[in-house]
Amino acid sequence: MTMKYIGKRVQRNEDPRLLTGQALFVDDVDIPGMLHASFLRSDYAHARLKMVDVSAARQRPGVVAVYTAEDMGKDWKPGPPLVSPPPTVEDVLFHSRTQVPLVKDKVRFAGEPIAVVIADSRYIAEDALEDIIVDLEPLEAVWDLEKALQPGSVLVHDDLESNLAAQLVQVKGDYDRIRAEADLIIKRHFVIDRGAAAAMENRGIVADWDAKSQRLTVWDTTQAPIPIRNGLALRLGLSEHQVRVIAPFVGGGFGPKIMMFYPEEMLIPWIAVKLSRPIKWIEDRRENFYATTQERQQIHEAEMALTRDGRILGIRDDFLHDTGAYDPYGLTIPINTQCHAMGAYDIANFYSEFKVVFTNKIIATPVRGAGRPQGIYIVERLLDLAAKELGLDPLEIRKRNFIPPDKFPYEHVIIDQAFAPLIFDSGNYQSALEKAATLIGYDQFVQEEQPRLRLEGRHVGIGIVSFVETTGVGPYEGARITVEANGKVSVATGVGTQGQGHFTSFAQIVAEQLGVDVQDVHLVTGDTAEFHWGTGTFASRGAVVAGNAIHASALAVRDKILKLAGKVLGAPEEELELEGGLVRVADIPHQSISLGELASLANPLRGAVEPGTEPGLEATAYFGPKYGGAAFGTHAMILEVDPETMMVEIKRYVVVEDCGTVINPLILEGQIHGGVAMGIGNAYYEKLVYDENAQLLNASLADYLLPTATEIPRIVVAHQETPSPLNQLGTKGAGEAGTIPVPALFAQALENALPEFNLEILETPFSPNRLFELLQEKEKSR
Amino acid sequence: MITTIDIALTVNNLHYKRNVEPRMLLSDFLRHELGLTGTHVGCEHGVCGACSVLFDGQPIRSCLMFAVQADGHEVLSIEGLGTIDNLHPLQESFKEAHGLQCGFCTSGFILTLIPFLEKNPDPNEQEIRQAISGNICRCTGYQHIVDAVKLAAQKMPVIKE
Amino acid sequence: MKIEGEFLFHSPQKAAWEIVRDPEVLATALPGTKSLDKVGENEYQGQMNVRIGPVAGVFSGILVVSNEVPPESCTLTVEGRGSPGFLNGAGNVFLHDQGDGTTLIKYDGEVQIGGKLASVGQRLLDTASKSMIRQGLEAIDMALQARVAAMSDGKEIEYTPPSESKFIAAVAKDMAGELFSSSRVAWIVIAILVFLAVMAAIWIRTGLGS
Amino acid sequence: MKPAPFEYFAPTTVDEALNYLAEYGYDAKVLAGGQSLIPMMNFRLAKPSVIIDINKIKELFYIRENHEAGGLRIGAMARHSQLEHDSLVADHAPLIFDSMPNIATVQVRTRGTFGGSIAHADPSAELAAVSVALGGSFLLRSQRGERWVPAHEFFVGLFTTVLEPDELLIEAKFPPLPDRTGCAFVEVARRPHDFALVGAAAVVTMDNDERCYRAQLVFLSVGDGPVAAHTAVEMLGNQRLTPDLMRAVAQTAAKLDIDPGSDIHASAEYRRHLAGVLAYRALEKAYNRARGDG
Repeated sequence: MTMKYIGKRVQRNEDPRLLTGQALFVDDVDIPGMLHASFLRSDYAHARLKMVDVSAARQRPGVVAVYTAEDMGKDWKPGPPLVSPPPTVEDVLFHSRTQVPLVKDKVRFAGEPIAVVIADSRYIAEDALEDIIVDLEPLEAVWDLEKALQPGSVLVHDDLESNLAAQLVQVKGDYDRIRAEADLIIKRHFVIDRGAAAAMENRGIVADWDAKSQRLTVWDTTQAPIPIRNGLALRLGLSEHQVRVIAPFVGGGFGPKIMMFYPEEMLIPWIAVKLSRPIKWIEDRRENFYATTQERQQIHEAEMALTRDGRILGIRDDFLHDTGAYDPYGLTIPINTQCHAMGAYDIANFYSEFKVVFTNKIIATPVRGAGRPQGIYIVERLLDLAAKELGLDPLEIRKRNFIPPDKFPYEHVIIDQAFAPLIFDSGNYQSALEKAATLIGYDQFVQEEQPRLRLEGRHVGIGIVSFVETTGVGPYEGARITVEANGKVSVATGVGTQGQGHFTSFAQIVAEQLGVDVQDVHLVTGDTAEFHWGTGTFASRGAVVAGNAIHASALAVRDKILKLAGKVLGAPEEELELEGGLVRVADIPHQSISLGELASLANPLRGAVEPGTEPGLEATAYFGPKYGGAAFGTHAMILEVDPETMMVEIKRYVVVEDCGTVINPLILEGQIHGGVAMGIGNAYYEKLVYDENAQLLNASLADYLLPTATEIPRIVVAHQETPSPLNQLGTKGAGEAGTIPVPALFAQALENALPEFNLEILETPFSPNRLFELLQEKEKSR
Repeated sequence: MITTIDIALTVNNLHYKRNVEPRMLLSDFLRHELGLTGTHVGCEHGVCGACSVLFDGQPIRSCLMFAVQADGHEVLSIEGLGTIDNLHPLQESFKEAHGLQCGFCTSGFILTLIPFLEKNPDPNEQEIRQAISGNICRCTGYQHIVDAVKLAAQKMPVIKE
Repeated sequence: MKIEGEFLFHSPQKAAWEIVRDPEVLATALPGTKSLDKVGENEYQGQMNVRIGPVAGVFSGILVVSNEVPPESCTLTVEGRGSPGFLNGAGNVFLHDQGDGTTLIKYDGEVQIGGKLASVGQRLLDTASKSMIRQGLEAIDMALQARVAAMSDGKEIEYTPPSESKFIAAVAKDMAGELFSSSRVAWIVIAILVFLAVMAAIWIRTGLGS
Repeated sequence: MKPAPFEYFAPTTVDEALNYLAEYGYDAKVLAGGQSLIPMMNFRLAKPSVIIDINKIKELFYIRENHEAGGLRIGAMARHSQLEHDSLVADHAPLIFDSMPNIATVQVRTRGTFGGSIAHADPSAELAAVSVALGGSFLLRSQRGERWVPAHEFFVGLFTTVLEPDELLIEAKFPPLPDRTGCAFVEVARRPHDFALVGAAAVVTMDNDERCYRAQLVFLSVGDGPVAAHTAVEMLGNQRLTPDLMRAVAQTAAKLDIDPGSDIHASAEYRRHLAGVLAYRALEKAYNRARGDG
């Protein structure tokens, strides 16, 4: 079927507002009488709170209130768990310990809030923080994942026997048996470190309690406004209809903005009700490093068993996952890691066991990629090392192991993050790899360019890596579509948007069915007053789950339009077509009626609506996927390293992406570019450095290095479309894909650039300093 | 007792007189005193570039200036460029090339690029990347921003004529 | 952060011991010290003004002396706090009589630094702490020499510590100089010095121009 | 991240500024470009009780030829954005010109000033190292009088200079470069606008016999201020600059002349290694330029 709007490079509806400074972000909310909050946060990562004295702060002119845990009385409660452990797995061990609004007895990570000041301005609130006297008795910090699990380790949660937060084994086939038969075992220790999502907009929340109407309005930089509303209502003892949560324009999410409840998210509305005053809290950049969740730290002991011709027999992966001080997000990240540690390959035997560890670090919750980059790193690195060992080309070893196109849907036996069986719905991995190899000029580079440049003394290397990404998980999303009397179409959905272009891609889906201009589809998202069923934007699910809900709802509206128009125009429905905002009889162009007129007819002021029908051209529909679709692709890069300075420059970058049906290639490419840029950060620039006291040592953008335009190369993106059989649109998610394979790719290319050193890169993020150290070790061992 | 100072300045061609505390950052002044919330604050230590505005025609970080220092000077913020119905060609190019996603960093990029394009009407890719290296974007990977600048460079002379 | 090193005091072991062991005496030698009070048998509490370039603040600290083996060694534990962060340290100090009227002081210890200082001041921390420790020790050595001279004359001790500004300048000057082997004295010195050091480290890239 | 309160003065003449400095001394901070000071204030690491803003002192904004002695004079408030586009700077102090693109970002260069950078004395400051390498000197003035201080004596340590609390940096002057002189500035940073992991500035003057008549090699980011490689540079005296000699000089500089610290971006060992690499690159480039090849 040819499509008119879907698949087109449509410019975005939301841009004019954003481009002129007219889009509302949370910090732009200004309400008369609004007060400002600032938090006193612990400098220590682990300490007993002995005393807080806020009396001087309360005396400061301009300070309206100061709260500590004690002041909250019985309203002080730890936050609810966001995701529970999988009920479908036997023997899962899981200790749920969730974040607290303000520290009561013990500080568990540096940055945990101890007190909050409410004042006339943020300036004064910060002044008052300096008036607060806190007596903290420092405790030894739990920092090292391996040491944390040793008997006798200091405990993050004193009521537990150890720092083990959770443990889960997933098995496919019989790895031990196959291991004994293997020709080659590649076994390595991998260390993956933490990074920050670092959205350009920090978090923020404004809460306004209208005592007269008994309604609470909250503007929140959340990726999940509906669950926030429901949770706030529950916590504050209000009906859900008394609470309205608006996620207006949000300046980037990347995962952490779905954590809930952050202490501030609970406290600010609570205080607004207490004081009957609007309260604003805007996280500053330093706080963002301490108060917003992070991800990625894992330590893997992984091995791959192969035949001598490079066929993978099985993988075993034992790993530790750092959840930080609390584990509100359940097992999502480590399960994702498990689900991606077999990559795009047909692997019959798999054993994966993880232990989740409590440490005195900031809570870990998904950051773009959410455990997937770690899994892909493991499998792709093991494969590279095996290829070297077997003298195989990296392309060849991958081709020998891909899941072939005729094996889909491919069942993995283990479960995914949504606790559903891990099934890859559709794919054509080899063609993506070949396309990427062609685009980057793999053969020519290896055969001609690289040898020539090496003769000139230049160190250039190439890498090529395949990946899969499970996307678009449930539970469900919904949407309501209404054709208005002016002929325009309004769409309400709950997911919220942080730059993914939903205002446009969703409009395209509607336009496709209703034959209206994309610009005439007005989308409201992220406002619980408009639509209040659903979860949020995460796990690369917006376009899949909300997209298909919108599609279903558009089909239902289309149906209503056709029925009514058929009557009005006196023509059979199948002869009607929707185009240009009109319904017309095919081949008789003048016999038509506009959607606006039809909408008026569907909502008459007089007369009677037929029994069993609904007024208006409106429909609400929901979509919940059985399981998520598996997007996939191949990335390739060429880089050059200066082995004197250790500086690396990426020269060429190619992405072949397959996320099923493409709704808007322009937006998709943007998602991929951004993902790759973040992946390059993960690979080479962005590492959160903690010391042995669990102190974060680079909590500023001066020391936490976000790539800028000079570090990111031009990225060539090619699309391949293998539609998902799981939904009508055939879409799979794409939001995280760009990020996932980059660290593995970077490692491969860098090793390839320095053949004389026979480097093995088994860690990420990497850095020039680490390259220097590794090269020094090589020199010494020579 | 907090002392305040009278200042008079021009923002987006409008004259303002205000009385401010010396410590108020120019970024906060624009956003919260003048209600020009199109200037965004991303780091307040001069790295991210989101708060960039033009100060006497040159790009600056508005988080690294006090409002009192703007006394007698001229500021251009994003609100002073194009309007929703009449975008500046550079804004138009950002839209066409999909040079923005969440849009939070965008005004900083656009304002930084205005004087750059005036000085460099036909920039190459490397020059563009250099020019925007003081602005961080977490969404786009910069490529579509670079494309937007190239597009704008083609458009702007036409507009000037 | 590990700190270790050595430094030569131009005084006999006993005099060196006295100053190391007696924080009150020590306080007189260190510029910026606002107060130092004995609060227990081996416990002292003090406040110090610290300033490096634009960074300035008041820090308060507790010093505990233990494992004393006069006049040879002791263990010093320090806990310091100020608005930009905190510092905890524990270390051992050894005084070796060189037999020529000088005393070699050796120190080793572990310092934990946290808060703002640690989180945004990494760039120059190492550099700064080296410099500060050395300068602190030099200040003490000067005080020691003054004490020794005064005592041998049977006079009152007349020693004025360098002014805060001189000290800071001196501290800063150190670095590029000859290879040094700093030394270690009382932990309060080290502790507070490192504190300073870290403050100094604070820096944020934006460029220049103050 | 909002600054603590302070008292604010914006003098319009140097004399007025000196009055304030005399009155407030240590309690005051001079606000030049503010691109280092204000972030520190936003973090509340710096909380000066008085700010003396010298941005309204018109007499400090200039870049001039030094008509009496030759060379260049730069007013304390000359902004980076002026320096990077000024042909006088390019002609008379090409080393300054070369180093400019390495300094921060375009927005920071709009505000940042020559004098501010010098007085702030960050060990990673390009202009500090370059000033030492060029044999520049600084004019300091207070109500007590004024004095010229050579750059190599001006920087005494981390964020610390010989400036007394009542003194203001007024001007920098740079002597003319002799014929057959080449300059080069190189640095390595994670991102181009970041603080350098290490940087090196070299100035080489050749005599008519193709031997080195005079040379300077100054590092940044390897100590608590700009660090001149005295020991290494002595090896160049009256020598022909062969690649082997330059390599040996670079290695000596890295080994003996510096004592770099470690931080989260680079260990002391890596910095030392980089210093050796960059010293060679700077010398080679400067030498080639001195011979008119570069």
